Amino acid sequence: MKITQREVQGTVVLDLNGKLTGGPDADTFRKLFDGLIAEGKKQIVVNLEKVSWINSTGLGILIHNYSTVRSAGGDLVVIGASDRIESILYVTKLNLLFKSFENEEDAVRSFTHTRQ
Amino acid sequence: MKITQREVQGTVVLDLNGKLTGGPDADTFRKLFDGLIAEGKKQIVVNLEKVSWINSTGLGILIHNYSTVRSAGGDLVVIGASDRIESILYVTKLNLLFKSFENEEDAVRSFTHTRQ
Amino acid sequence: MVKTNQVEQMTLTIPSDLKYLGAVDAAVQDLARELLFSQDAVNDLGTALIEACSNAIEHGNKFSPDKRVTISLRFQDGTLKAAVKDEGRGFDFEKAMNEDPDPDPTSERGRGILIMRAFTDGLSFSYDGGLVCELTKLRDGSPSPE
Amino acid sequence: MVKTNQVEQMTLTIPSDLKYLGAVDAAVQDLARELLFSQDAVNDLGTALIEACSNAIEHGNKFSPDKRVTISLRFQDGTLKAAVKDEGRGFDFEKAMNEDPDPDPTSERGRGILIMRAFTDGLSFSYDGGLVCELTKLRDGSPSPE
Ligand SMILES: Nc1ncnc2c1ncn2[C@@H]1O[C@H](COP(=O)(O)OP(=O)(O)O)[C@@H](O)[C@H]1O
Ligand SMILES: Nc1ncnc2c1ncn2[C@@H]1O[C@H](COP(=O)(O)OP(=O)(O)O)[C@@H](O)[C@H]1O
Repeated sequence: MKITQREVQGTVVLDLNGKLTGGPDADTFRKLFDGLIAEGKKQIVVNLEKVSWINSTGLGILIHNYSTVRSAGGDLVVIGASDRIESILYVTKLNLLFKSFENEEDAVRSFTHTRQ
Repeated sequence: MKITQREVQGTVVLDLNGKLTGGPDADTFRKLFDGLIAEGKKQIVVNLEKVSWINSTGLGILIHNYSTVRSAGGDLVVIGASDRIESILYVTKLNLLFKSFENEEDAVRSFTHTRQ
Repeated sequence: MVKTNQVEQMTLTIPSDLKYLGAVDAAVQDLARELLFSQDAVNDLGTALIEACSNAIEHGNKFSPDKRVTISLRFQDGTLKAAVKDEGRGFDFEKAMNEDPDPDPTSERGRGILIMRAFTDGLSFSYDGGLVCELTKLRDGSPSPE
Repeated sequence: MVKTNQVEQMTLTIPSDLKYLGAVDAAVQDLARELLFSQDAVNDLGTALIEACSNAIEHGNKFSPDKRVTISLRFQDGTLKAAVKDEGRGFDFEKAMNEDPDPDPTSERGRGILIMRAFTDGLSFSYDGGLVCELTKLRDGSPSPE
């Protein structure tokens, strides 16, 4: 899995590309989050548009990072989830945990609103 | 493979959907062509946009139908070939046999020009 | 055309490496589409199968490079059965099947069986020199979740 | 990351039915992408492999429902080797490999070997209880045709 980091109006957007499973990728992803928190960046959008699929270990990684961000007083939201991924989030009730937005603007705006 | 037949300015456009291999599909495809020729329809555009791949037996079917149409004084051209299919046509030199157009307009126009 | 009563079987064998899961997913998806399953059913089957293979690689074979996972796909009478077999010691699947999933929404594990169940029409385990996880998907089965 | 000298092998077994070719193509494409082959190389490999499997089903097994085709994919040192084995009687492949392709552009057959050669870095045949057609594709090989 490849991860690209961008910043949009003070919000960090992580573009994921590939498949979200356990293994070595998981560690990279975790360390990236720890780094962001250390820098005080805790409004995070995870872009799943180019993630073809995810397994339950991959969900675990997302949840781990979600918990890290929340403990630091921030939030993690997802965008670009395919129908396939949406239905996994629904079945596991993770749609109740992290918000899923259709597009980047809405996701970034959700943080701006929180700040006001 | 699914085949849908349309008519655009006196030219028959066949939209293929699926994989072009031998087997039962080949017969359907052949009979369709025989029917078209019998009706005097011999300007034919084969749309490969939704054909994910083709094997050499599939090429054989295209060539067979090409020959049928040519013997009847008509022509067969292809549109929408993916990079993958284009390179097969190139390697087998079939790009010298049937013309390949980028879009439907150009393909249909090629027939209109011939008529003038 | 699919003839009734004809058994169609395809088998895949992969190393205990998550990198092969995409190939398994791609193969089962193409096959199920070819067998005229709906796109939703195709996605569901891929999701459940990836889960079963992940468990086989992780819990069954413990990522051992010497152990392999075998996936058999059988289609008959409108039903696709996918059996995933590993070379591990198995587990108390009777117990696991009857347990409620962990109610803690931030728990990082324990959603595999839930997912396999939700996205198929049948899930069963057995042991035969390795754990066998069998998933059943009906072509004209219940609509997929959501 | 792919370690040098590590052999990675995936095996697929399919019935003598063209409907399974899409699954084989999808699987090898996903695997080759995972092994960091370029998209062009991935397409080329799929094209050549479909050709080898078509011949195995058609000429080797003659579409017999009792016979199967086995595809082994092995990756080592930047090279992917795909071996396609059928249960047929084989053919005079020495002769076929040395023959020029039919120069008649409207001939409806005889382009399989040409295609397999053009889209791989190596093609060889052998006989071992069935015909084995082996295709070699280098990750950093020659650019694909066109
Ligand atoms: N193939 C297997 N071999 C051995 N144990 C398994 C296997 N599949 C599942 N298990 C056991 O069942 C438990 C629950 O599995 P699951 O619901 O998929 O959650 P998770 O994989 O996240 O732990 C696993 O933690 C493991 O102990
Ligand atoms: N697996 C095989 N078993 C037996 N004969 C084969 C096999 N593959 C190829 N052949 C023989 O080689 C010939 C040339 O093959 P090919 O170039 O693929 O063209 P085509 O399949 O269109 O005839 C075939 O006609 C067949 O006689």
